Amino acid sequence: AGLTVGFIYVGPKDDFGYNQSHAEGAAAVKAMEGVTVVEEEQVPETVDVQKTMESMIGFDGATLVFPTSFGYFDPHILAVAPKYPEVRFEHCGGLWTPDKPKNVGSYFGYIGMGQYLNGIVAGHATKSKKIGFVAAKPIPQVLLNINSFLLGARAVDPSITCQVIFTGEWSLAVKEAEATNALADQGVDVVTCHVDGPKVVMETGARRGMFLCGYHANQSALAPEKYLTGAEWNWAKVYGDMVKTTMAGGKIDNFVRGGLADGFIKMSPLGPAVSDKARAQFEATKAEILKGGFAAIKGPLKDNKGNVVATAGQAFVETDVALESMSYLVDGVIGSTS
Amino acid sequence: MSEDIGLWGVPLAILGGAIRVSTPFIFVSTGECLTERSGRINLGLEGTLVFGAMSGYAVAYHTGSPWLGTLAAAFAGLLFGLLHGVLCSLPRVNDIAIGIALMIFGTGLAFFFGKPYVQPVAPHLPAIPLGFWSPLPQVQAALNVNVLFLAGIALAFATAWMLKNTRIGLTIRVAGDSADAARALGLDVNRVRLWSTAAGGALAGIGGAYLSLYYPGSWNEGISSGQGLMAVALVIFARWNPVNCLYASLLFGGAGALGPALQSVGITSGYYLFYAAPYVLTLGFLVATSSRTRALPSAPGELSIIK
Amino acid sequence: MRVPALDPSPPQHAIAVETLGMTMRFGSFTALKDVSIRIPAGSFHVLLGENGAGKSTLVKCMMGFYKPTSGQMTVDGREVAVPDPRAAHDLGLGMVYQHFTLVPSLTAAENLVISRKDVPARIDWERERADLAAFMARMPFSVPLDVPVGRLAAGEKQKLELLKQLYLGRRFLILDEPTSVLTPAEADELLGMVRGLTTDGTLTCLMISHKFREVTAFADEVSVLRRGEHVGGGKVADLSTAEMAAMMIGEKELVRPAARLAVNGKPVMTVSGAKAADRSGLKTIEIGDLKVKSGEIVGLAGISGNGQMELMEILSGQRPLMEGAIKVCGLPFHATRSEARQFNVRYLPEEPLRNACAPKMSVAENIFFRDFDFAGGKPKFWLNGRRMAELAARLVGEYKVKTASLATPIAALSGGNVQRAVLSRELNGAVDLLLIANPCFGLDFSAVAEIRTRIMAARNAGAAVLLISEDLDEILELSDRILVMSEGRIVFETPAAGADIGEIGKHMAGHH
Amino acid sequence: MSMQHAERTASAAVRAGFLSEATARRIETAILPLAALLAGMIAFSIFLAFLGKPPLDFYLLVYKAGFGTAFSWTNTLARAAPLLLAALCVALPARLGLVIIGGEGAIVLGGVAAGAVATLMPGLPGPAGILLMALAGALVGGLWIGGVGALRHLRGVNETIASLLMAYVAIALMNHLVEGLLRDPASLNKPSTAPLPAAWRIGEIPGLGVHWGLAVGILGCILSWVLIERTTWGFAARIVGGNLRAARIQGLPAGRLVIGFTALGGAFAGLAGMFEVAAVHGSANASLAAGYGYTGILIAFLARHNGLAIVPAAILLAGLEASSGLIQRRMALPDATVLVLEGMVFIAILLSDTFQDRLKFLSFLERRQK
Ligand SMILES: Nc1ncnc2c1ncn2[C@@H]1O[C@H](COP(=O)(O)OP(=O)(O)OP(=O)(O)O)[C@@H](O)[C@H]1O
Ligand SMILES: Nc1ncnc2c1ncn2[C@@H]1O[C@H](COP(=O)(O)OP(=O)(O)OP(=O)(O)O)[C@@H](O)[C@H]1O
Ligand SMILES: [Mg+2]
Ligand SMILES: [Mg+2]
Repeated sequence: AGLTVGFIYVGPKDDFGYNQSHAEGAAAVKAMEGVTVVEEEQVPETVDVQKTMESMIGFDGATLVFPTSFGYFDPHILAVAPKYPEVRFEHCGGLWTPDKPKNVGSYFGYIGMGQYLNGIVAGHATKSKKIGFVAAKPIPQVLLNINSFLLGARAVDPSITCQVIFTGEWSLAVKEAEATNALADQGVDVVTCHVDGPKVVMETGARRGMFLCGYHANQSALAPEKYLTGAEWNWAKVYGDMVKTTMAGGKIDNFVRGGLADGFIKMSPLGPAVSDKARAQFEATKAEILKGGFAAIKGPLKDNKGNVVATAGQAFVETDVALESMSYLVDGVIGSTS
Repeated sequence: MSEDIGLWGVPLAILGGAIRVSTPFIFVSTGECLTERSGRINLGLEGTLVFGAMSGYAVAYHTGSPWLGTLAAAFAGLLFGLLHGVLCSLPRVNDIAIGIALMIFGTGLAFFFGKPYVQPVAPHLPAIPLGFWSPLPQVQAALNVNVLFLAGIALAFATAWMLKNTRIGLTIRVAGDSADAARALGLDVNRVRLWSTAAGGALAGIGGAYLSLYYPGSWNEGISSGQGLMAVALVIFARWNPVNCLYASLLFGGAGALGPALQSVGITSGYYLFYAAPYVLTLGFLVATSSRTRALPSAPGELSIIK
Repeated sequence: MRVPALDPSPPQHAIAVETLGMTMRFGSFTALKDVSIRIPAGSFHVLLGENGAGKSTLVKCMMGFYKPTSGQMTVDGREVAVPDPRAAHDLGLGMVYQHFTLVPSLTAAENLVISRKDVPARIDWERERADLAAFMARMPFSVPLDVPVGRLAAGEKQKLELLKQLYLGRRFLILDEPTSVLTPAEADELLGMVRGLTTDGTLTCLMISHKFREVTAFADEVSVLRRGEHVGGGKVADLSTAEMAAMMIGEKELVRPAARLAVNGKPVMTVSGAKAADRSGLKTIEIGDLKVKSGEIVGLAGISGNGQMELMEILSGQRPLMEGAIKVCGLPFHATRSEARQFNVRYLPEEPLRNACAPKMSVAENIFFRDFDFAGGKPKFWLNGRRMAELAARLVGEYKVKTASLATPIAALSGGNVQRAVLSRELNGAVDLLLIANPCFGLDFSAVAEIRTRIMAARNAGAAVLLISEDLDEILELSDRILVMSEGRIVFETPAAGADIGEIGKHMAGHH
Repeated sequence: MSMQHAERTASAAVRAGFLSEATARRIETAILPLAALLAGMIAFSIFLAFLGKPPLDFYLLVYKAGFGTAFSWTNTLARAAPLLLAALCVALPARLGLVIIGGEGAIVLGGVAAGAVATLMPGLPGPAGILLMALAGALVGGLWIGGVGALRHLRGVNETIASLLMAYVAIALMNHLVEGLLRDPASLNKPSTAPLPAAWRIGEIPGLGVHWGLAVGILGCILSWVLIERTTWGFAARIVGGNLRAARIQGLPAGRLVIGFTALGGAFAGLAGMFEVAAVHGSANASLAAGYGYTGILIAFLARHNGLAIVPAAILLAGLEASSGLIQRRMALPDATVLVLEGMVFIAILLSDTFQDRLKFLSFLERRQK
């Protein structure tokens, strides 16, 4: 018997970013024997997504659904899942807790580690000792990325600072370009981002002569000379595993997390601009992360308002769930969370 | 070696933003100015702009020439303008509502046909490095000026000159100020408006091409954040004067750069409110200069929106 | 050498025009039936007829706006085809419309240049200006060239219209009620100029007019149309006004204004020390003292644009007062709906379709405007459709409003019938104060007579009436007392009986 | 005697004419939009056929996913619920001659107001909380759009442009509040106001699977129709919309009517936002800006600003949007397909205005009357 899997995206599935990374995962699933994939893009986080899930279940017979946007979880998946106990809902980024429906699972990857590695390469590349981050909204996932990026760079040179600019929206081309330009004007010479589609930031940054660290997917094609590396999702592996488990009659864990070692995330191949020194430190750190138990956030560490976030000896390893509710920017990041 | 320019970054960013962000506003508002001076309003330019961005990008990608792309965008805009013009020339058809419909239609078509062009990279329009004299990379970047920006400035002045000193210009003003008078002169008012709307559409198409082919320089469904609609508001703001449209566009572009620039120098809280600054500014200006008893000064007499 | 401003191809002298068997049908309706009229070169010819008689249709056929169903036209004896207005212009035919066709935001110079057929793609203003100056020097009168036309006075605009035709080289001019917006003096000046141009052989003129005074003073000949047919005409010298009127109306009986009964009343409305901004916002309207008594018609004369319309707006509560007060029956009055109801104040503004009706709403609904929210002495919340239909049916019958049905949009009615419908609404029930502006503008004889009768009847029933009108004849016919308004002030007052028209005209024209 | 008799028969005839013509007009106003709808669909069929997609399959899918099954109806009606109220925000002011396109702002702020109430006084019992949220949503929405009306009336500011600008400002304000002052610290990756107490959540209409916002929306449409067509206030508003000058001369309080009706429209939109919060999201967050305000414009014009016609128009459009997903999945058409269809239908509807009063059967009826 075949398995029908539904994928739901919040934006266009070829955005060079978040949605594309998931769509690539879906494409890998599609290639599997006995699996039918149904997809829907541009589904807003309203009653629309509830009805889309139900429609995929009712009309297409989907029994495994991946609503991939964070905003789908509460209340939408939580509202629909109890009505369809035989269907499995797998949500990206949410925090499943045992009080949530049993047929719901949440998965995510420790992509902060990827940004930490980005930071290391950036720390070697920067001459101005200023690196930059174009971010959508000050939410924990984004804050963790920003902090990891800076801390990676500071592992190279503790005097480096990171300038962050929030655009306020997940996808807003002109504002992302303006933000990148504003960073360049301040002397920032390496930039990364956390918005849905990094294409604009990458292209604008390249035009301003900045080095680039990618996010979500591999953007090296946009500016091969300037692209250092990037933190990419590897949903093909994650989804492939989940579909395999389901087809074999097994049960996916309700709470799934994974990092570099688990193949949840990967790094873009290092670009031509990466120095040998940088390459060495990048590889060394990566090896350490692959061993597991790595902590980017470790004491003594203050946030950029002077509050202690980690005392000496305290370390938040990548798997620490506390990181998923981060609310601060660490010392050295210029920007504020509100 | 880049230098730290600190707070100077803010005015510089505003200048740079004015140059970078204003171009679509200049084209759309100058075009809309022409349309409104002929007595018709086209709220559908948002759709035209988006379609122009898509078609320009697609053609530039396929032909490898951003100029052909720009031309294609202008042509697509022309077609949308003609469609608006034809629809509105029918009796009892409301131009504001048709504009809203065409906004939906144009955006829909652009998204429909634009799917395959989100990924590919099309060649960009070239820029002229007018900041070569400065040692500061920031100044160089701010003054890295696109040809279309210069063309936009020329366009605004040329349009103003045309409205005063040419037969076509006077004809447009006659049609916009008094349809009866125009008919008495033997002018076909509908035809004048049709071509004025078409011209406005073509310019809006170029504005769209600037978005996708220069800044931010890629095609995706979020490429326009309402520039087409705002440009229509700017025309009222600019009192139907093309040169004022230019200034208003520069102001609006500069105000749009304020938010990111302030964040970049560490003024970070309340950025949503900074982002809303251009809208508040425009609204405030409208409120301050409107009057309950007078029509807006220098408004074309035939314009439905001010009647 | 450059072509001078005057196009050389049309003739430089007055031309003769003749229509032969001109017929025009709109569907099954015949607007013009076999009309033949001859207008010799250099003559001043007037076309008379009731509203809807076909006058405009005839001249539109001549100018090529309509293609006549049958019939020919000759110019200077040669048969010509006039498929469109351009062809008429090429023959030297021109037309001045009842409403201005100048573009308000353009200057006089721009208006003249753009009206020319051969405007170059790029306009060389220096040269044009020199040409215009030369042209003006040849004309018997001039207007300022660099002011937007919107700021010119009505008389100057009409002069500019005339200048425009001459500038364009027209030698046969059709004037469609050209004086309706002018003072008698301005009208005389303008028509005098036209007359001068016809007698010296520069121009032939065909004028549409409803004013016998102008016909007798300036015209050589008249032609009269009735229901699309040419029913007579001849030399003005041979015809009396009574004969002309008889030709126009046929055997229809005219409603004569009701006799003026002596009613001696107490003041109903007083305006004292009132001050308000005018439309431009630059000048003020100041009404020191204005009283209207019951059983009295106060006629307020004045040239349009001297503050009469602002006064009407003040009285109807649409223009705020800066100083002073309006009192009705001794109590302060702000023209709210409840006050208007309490004191039985009614309004009949000019151009009722534009000012007193909702054009797309039905006749019944429009007639219901005054009563919809109040019945039996109580305000109503629910709309009563039956009450509306009954009221409308009664008033449409009483006032003989011609309408296809009560559900017809009022915009589909003819001007006179809109006027009747509004009048029926405003005169229904008790009326203590009636404020009227230009009630008969553009209406024909019988409609005018009937409306004036109704106004007089209201007065005789004890209403206080303020009649603001640009038509001096109307004021003289109806008023008990005449006021003249000029530059925002009331500058003259005289009892109607024995009023001196010259004196009134002088004050209207601002000589006081 | 005979005169009176003649008059009476005359008025009776006129009244008979009134009835038949009124009926004819009513038939026309019903038939025209339907014909236009059909024309728009045919134009879209040609578009599809041109792209090599079978139009029939498309409409069958629209039927199936929008109206074909019980679930389809639930889907459609759930989407229609906010649209009904959003459309009223356009339709009511339109009857006074105002084109308001910024209803989105009122929806968003109405939702924020509801969320704020829940944040500020979560201790209240359920019914009181719901009532308070509804009041707050309606009040804020009403003030927002009423403000547009006031600007129009007091300052002569064009309402179309002003409402548009204010919608941008409203969304910025919402984001600012939801991510700042009103943010629930526990709302991690989706900045939101505090979750509503369970008792404050608005449930579903039994047996329908759609929240009570639908019923309130339909009720709002009916009440709006009654208000406009059957009350003296509505009549006064129609006079203002028909001709402001005439309304002023009649001493009608044009300003109060303009501000009142725009505020009422805004209040409906604010309620739509409140239902989104109380029945769908459970808190106020950025998802409130979902574009319902803009779809509402389309619906209002489709319904010719007639409250009763808004109900079928909203259901039609909601059905179309409900089918968008299945069309994406089954026909490999992009999500924008429905947008193109909406654009075409909208244009066709507006175009039909030009045929008003020109339908042949109208004059035929009239002639038969005589
Ligand atoms: N385009 C038209 N279609 C149908 N009927 C028309 C048209 N133009 C004029 N008519 C009718 O023809 C008749 C003659 O109209 P015309 O305008 O020539 O009258 P007129 O003598 O100029 O009246 P007025 O003094 O009011 O200007 C009128 O009954 C009018 O209703
Ligand atoms: N918008 C319209 N729709 C339909 N019919 C119209 C419209 N406007 C005018 N008509 C018709 O055209 C004819 C001419 O109108 P017009 O106002 O010129 O009448 P008129 O001959 O001047 O009559 P009156 O003396 O009553 O003013 C009338 O019969 C009128 O019913
Ligand atoms: Mg006429
Ligand atoms: Mg008439």
